[in-house]
Amino acid sequence: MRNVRVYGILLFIVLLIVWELVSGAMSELVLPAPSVVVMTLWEGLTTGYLLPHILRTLSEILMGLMIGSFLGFLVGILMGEIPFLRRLLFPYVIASQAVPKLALAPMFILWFGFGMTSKVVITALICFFPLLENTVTSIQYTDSNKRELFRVLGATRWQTLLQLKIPAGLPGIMAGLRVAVVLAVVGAVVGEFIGGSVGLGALIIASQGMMDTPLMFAVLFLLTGIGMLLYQFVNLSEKYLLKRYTKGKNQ
Amino acid sequence: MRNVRVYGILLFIVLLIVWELVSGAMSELVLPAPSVVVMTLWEGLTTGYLLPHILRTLSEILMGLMIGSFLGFLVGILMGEIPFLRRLLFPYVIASQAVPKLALAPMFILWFGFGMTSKVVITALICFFPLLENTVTSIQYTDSNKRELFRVLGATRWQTLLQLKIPAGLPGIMAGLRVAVVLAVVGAVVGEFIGGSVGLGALIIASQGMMDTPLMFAVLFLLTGIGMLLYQFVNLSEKYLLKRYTKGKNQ
Amino acid sequence: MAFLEIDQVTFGYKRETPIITDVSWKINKGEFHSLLGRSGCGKTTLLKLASGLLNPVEGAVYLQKKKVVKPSTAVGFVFQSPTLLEWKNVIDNVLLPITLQKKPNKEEINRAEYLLDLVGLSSYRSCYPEELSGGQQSRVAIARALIKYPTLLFMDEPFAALDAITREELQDDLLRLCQMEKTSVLFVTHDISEAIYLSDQVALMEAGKIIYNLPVDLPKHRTAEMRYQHSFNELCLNVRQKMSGQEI
Amino acid sequence: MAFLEIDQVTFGYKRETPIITDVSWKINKGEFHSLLGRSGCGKTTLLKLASGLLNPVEGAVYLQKKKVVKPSTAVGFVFQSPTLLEWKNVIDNVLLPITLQKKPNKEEINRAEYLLDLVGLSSYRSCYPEELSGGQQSRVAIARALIKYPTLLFMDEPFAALDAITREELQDDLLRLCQMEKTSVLFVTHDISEAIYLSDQVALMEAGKIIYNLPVDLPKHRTAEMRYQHSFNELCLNVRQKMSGQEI
Amino acid sequence: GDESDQASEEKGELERVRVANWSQLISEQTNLLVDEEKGFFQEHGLDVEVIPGVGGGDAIKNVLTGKADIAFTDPGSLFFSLDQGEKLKVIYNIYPQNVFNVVSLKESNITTPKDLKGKTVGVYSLSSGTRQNLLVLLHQAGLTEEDVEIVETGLLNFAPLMQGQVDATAATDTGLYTGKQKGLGEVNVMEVKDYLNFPSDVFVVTEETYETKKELLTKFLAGYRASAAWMIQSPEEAAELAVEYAIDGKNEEDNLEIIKLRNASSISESTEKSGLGTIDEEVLQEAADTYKQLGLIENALDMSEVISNELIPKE
Ligand SMILES: Nc1ncnc2c1ncn2[C@@H]1O[C@H](COP(=O)(O)OP(=O)(O)OP(=O)(O)O)[C@@H](O)[C@H]1O
Ligand SMILES: Nc1ncnc2c1ncn2[C@@H]1O[C@H](COP(=O)(O)OP(=O)(O)OP(=O)(O)O)[C@@H](O)[C@H]1O
Ligand SMILES: Cc1ncc(C[n+]2csc(CCO)c2C)c(N)n1
Ligand SMILES: [Mg+2]
Ligand SMILES: [Mg+2]
Repeated sequence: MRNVRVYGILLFIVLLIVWELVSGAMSELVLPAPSVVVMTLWEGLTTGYLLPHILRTLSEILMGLMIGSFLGFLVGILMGEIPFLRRLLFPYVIASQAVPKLALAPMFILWFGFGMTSKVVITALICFFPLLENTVTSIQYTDSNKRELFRVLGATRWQTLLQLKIPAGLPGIMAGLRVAVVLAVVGAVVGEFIGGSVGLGALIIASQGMMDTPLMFAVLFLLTGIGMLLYQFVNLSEKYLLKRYTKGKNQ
Repeated sequence: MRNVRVYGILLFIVLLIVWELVSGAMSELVLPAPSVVVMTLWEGLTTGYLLPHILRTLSEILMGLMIGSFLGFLVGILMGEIPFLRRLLFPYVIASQAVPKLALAPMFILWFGFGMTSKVVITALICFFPLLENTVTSIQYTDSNKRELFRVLGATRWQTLLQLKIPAGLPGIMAGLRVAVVLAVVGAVVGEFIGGSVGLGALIIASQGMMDTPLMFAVLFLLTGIGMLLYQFVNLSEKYLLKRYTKGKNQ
Repeated sequence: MAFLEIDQVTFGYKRETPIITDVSWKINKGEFHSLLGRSGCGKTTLLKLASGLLNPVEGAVYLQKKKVVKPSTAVGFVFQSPTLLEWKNVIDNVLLPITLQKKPNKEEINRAEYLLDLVGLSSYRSCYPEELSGGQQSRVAIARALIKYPTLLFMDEPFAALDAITREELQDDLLRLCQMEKTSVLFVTHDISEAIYLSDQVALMEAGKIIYNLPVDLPKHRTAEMRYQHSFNELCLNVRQKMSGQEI
Repeated sequence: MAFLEIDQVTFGYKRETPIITDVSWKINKGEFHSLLGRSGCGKTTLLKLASGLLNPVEGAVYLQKKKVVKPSTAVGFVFQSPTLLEWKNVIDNVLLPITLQKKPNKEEINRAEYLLDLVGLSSYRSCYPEELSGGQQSRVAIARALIKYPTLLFMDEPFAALDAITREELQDDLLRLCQMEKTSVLFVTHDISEAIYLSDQVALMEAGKIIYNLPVDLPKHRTAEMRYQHSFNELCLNVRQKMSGQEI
Repeated sequence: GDESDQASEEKGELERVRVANWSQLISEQTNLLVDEEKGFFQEHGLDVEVIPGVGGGDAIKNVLTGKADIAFTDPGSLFFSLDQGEKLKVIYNIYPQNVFNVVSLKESNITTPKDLKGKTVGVYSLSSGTRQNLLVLLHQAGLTEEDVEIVETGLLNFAPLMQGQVDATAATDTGLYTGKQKGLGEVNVMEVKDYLNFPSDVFVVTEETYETKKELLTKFLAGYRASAAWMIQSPEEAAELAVEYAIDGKNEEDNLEIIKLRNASSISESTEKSGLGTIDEEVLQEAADTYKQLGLIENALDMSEVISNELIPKE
């Protein structure tokens, strides 16, 4: 495993060098050199210029993620448990996902105002689906012997759900959460593309308007960092939660 | 189950009526009445105005979906099987997902031209992740007894993968595909946002420019329809593929 | 009416082929009945019907005069496979029937520990199921079925994975417990002498029907020596011959 | 050197507590050996070590003079639980060891059908595992282990879920097959008479050690009558007493 | 792209010119889109391909990466690129008139830029011309960005105005026309051109293209000027063609009105004097200086180095 880190860093350095070389032959407007981007990033961080934007986007991500994945989990359970609801609601779920949020942005602004709410709503909407789908699937494929056991124990639907279906489906549900967490980053940024003057998304738009590509890339770096942090956080909490599920997992 | 259909249609009608009433009190610019939207849609379909856009977007979706989900599945398998690759590549996977595609428009055009290719690439990129994540997870949690069986049978890694891990992980993988299929719709549209003159995404931008909200909503209706069709298609093929997995599924 | 009454029950997983045809059976309070029969003859299916896990196509099952439509919580069930929850350790698996409803209290935890001790797994209380041997897993499942002082026990080959000695110990323990708590038992086994040793009555199944019914009139208090007595062996042979289709 | 040689093997799932300590054992070509022992004493673990599924911490296992580090394809294994693939029907489950490598040919399909017939499941060839009874599932697993004419068989309580009659039939079939194909077998069971009936040699395990080794010098060709002979019962009693710790 | 390759094969001898547009192919640019029908460029041996984009910055980037030869872009994007050290040339003045405005409802009584103080003003996006021109307008009235609250409203920028979520919104003349069609009532309009009338769009090329492909550019400009003249001459015909060629050309009447507006912004005093496309160095310099004062760009730009009227064919 130490090897991985070494190779990882090596690969990263090689990629940076290739990028540096490629960008040398190109206008900074199109593809800035990584050195320039890192300097811009560093400057933005040390002068505190980026801080309010980061904080804003981060809080939108976290709030949207919390609301969206909670609702996705909840509706996933409802739809997984009640086939009636599944068939009834599924067209609306698909509609909420297949419609590009960017197109609805003006509506969102009208409904939820220019503030954080509309961004949080967009983020939540985007996180919602992977968790929903994975929850529905995961709680449906439970070992039939175990389900029989719970029936024999006279477990109510609620008890079976809580003590069997959810624990047994946890790996799948966590996979959904990992997808959601990364989509949340995009969600918040897309939300900020319209109707925002604070936040990393607004900064991307502003930097595009001023054709300040290095700044834009610095923001993209930041977003990747945020995505990675959140993903790793889910991974760690999964390791903790799923300690006992390693039974089926590769050694 | 017949009941569901009845209630579904009832709910739909109620929603339409509510929408019709709400929109009556609002400018068409903000929220067009569903009747207006449907008429616009009907007109667009019968005059053939929408057809080339639909075809274009549909082919982008299908191509992107095929490439993206195939790659997601493939890389998912590689990353699921080889922890080294997982740890090595995961930062780049996150980066490819956390960065909003819209911000990279000039890059995409630079690398893939302004034709269909860049849209297909964006669609593929977006489909990629849910499938990857679900595949990685699904092929890792295989029943340890079955894995032992395969070891005893002298199965190679490849055989175990093909005949055990993938079949056993199919429900999870299909859940990923269902998410991917719906995201593909958004992906293609977002791809068309970045400089396209054909396709439903381009039409959304144009309709916004014309402030033709009914047209925009007609397009959104179409997108929902496409999303629903694709989702149902995956569902049906899952029913066929997973006939034998119903063991664990609710009766 | 008897404590548990199976009344002309017919059942098939698919409509066309009945697995159980027109089976009737009665178990009185505190009685121990065994079900013998060749593999695939429908023992497990009958047990599931009797417990309400499956519902008969024709006929009905009555528990204390009430028609059984779903499993009752006063019933303990040991499945043919142990079916433990791999995310709970041994003691938590034993306590599962209680934790389903509420936090177990001191007394219930004591009971769980007592039962674990009975099945010889005290030292494994914090192990997880995958760290247990096959026989150990089935013993945990037995302890789990006993935790709530069931008035009726369904046991599907509970001792199949156990060695002769552990098996005999557990047979005696089970008999003692059931007599103490007046538990009625319907017990599936492939071991004829086990059936005779444990039961007040032995039923022999074949192809979905009960073809033979043997009341065992040995002294209620069973002892190890009985196993080697002539009357005991006589009964075993009797069943054995019925099973292989020979007339006595 | 013997066909299979277990040489001073020590193993523990966690480093601290060894489950198998310093076990040595030899099986010659075509010999049938049984392993008896109380539940949890390490029989399954020893079988997994012998087959290469687990690797010993100390010592080594040799198969035909070659050190075993991973399972060989010439070996058949029947696990303690049937472990069938629920997405394949019965015949495909039996054919799995072959379909892993290639499309089965006519001859191999015939073999599968022959084995299914042997275990009495011909009419279930297109059923899926969940439609089988417990005993039927273990019989499918037995057929699967035999499909590739293994030169060495590891069987972990293969007949535990079977009724007395099916069991005896299968015992005879297994003996016949093994003698025909000169298969060596290491067989775990809890049924002492089964061990004696089948084996050339019986090993008794206790707490990770082999504490007793009994060569069975009955005529090579076993018949049903032998089970009731004095010498047979003598051997059974011998093992039984060793197991319960009594000196003879 | 493959499609364009195929297209050029069909047309045989024609020389290909790629124009990077700031938008999709919209009805106000009909003259650029109807070459199949009218042959303005074919006449000069050119096969013009218009590449859609999202904003003037995109157009310039496409030129810088060699994806296109000529950028159809706004002066703001030009200034930003020059500010970053890019070597560019302005070769044609597409719309000498500033088409931007600030619109408010009659009842808000906003008639001069000063009235905007403390108000909420919608812009189309932070990267759009509406914002930059709003800043220019405020600057002329001695106000800064701090004096108003700028919010992004997206493409449907008149909706929040009608709903009262903003007091005023920055738009363009065509946007205002469309808005009025969609039920925008009585409004006050402040036109930016009354304060600083710098061009709305220009053709920009890289210095390299300028040096190496002079002849091609000249031919292109000749073709474009002819097409613009045609659209001024026969707006009705253009409006009809737009139905087929422009993505937003659904309604012929609207097309006509929009084309008329663009026709009006294509001419100015200098174009009357020296022909369509003539670039007025002074206003562009003034605009660049304003951008510097607004802090939008860092460096002082010298427009005389950038502007070239040379390639515009003499009348
Ligand atoms: N995966 C494991 N991790 C830790 N301990 C284990 C594991 N598997 C088995 N053990 C322990 O090793 C000991 C021997 O187990 P093994 O399965 O070999 O017993 P066995 O002789 O086959 O018993 P049985 O007859 O009940 O199947 C047991 O005490 C068990 O608790
Ligand atoms: N879920 C099912 N679907 C269809 N058929 C089934 C199902 N379960 C069992 N069967 C069939 O019903 C018959 C009786 O099965 P059952 O499990 O009751 O047998 P059993 O007497 O318990 O056998 P064993 O001793 O092997 O456990 C078998 O022939 C089996 O194939
Ligand atoms: C007639 C006309 N109307 C609008 C624009 C759009 N626009 C003006 S400035 C700017 C910001 C840079 O992208 C944009 C998008 C234009 N160019 N020409
Ligand atoms: Mg059974
Ligand atoms: Mg074992």
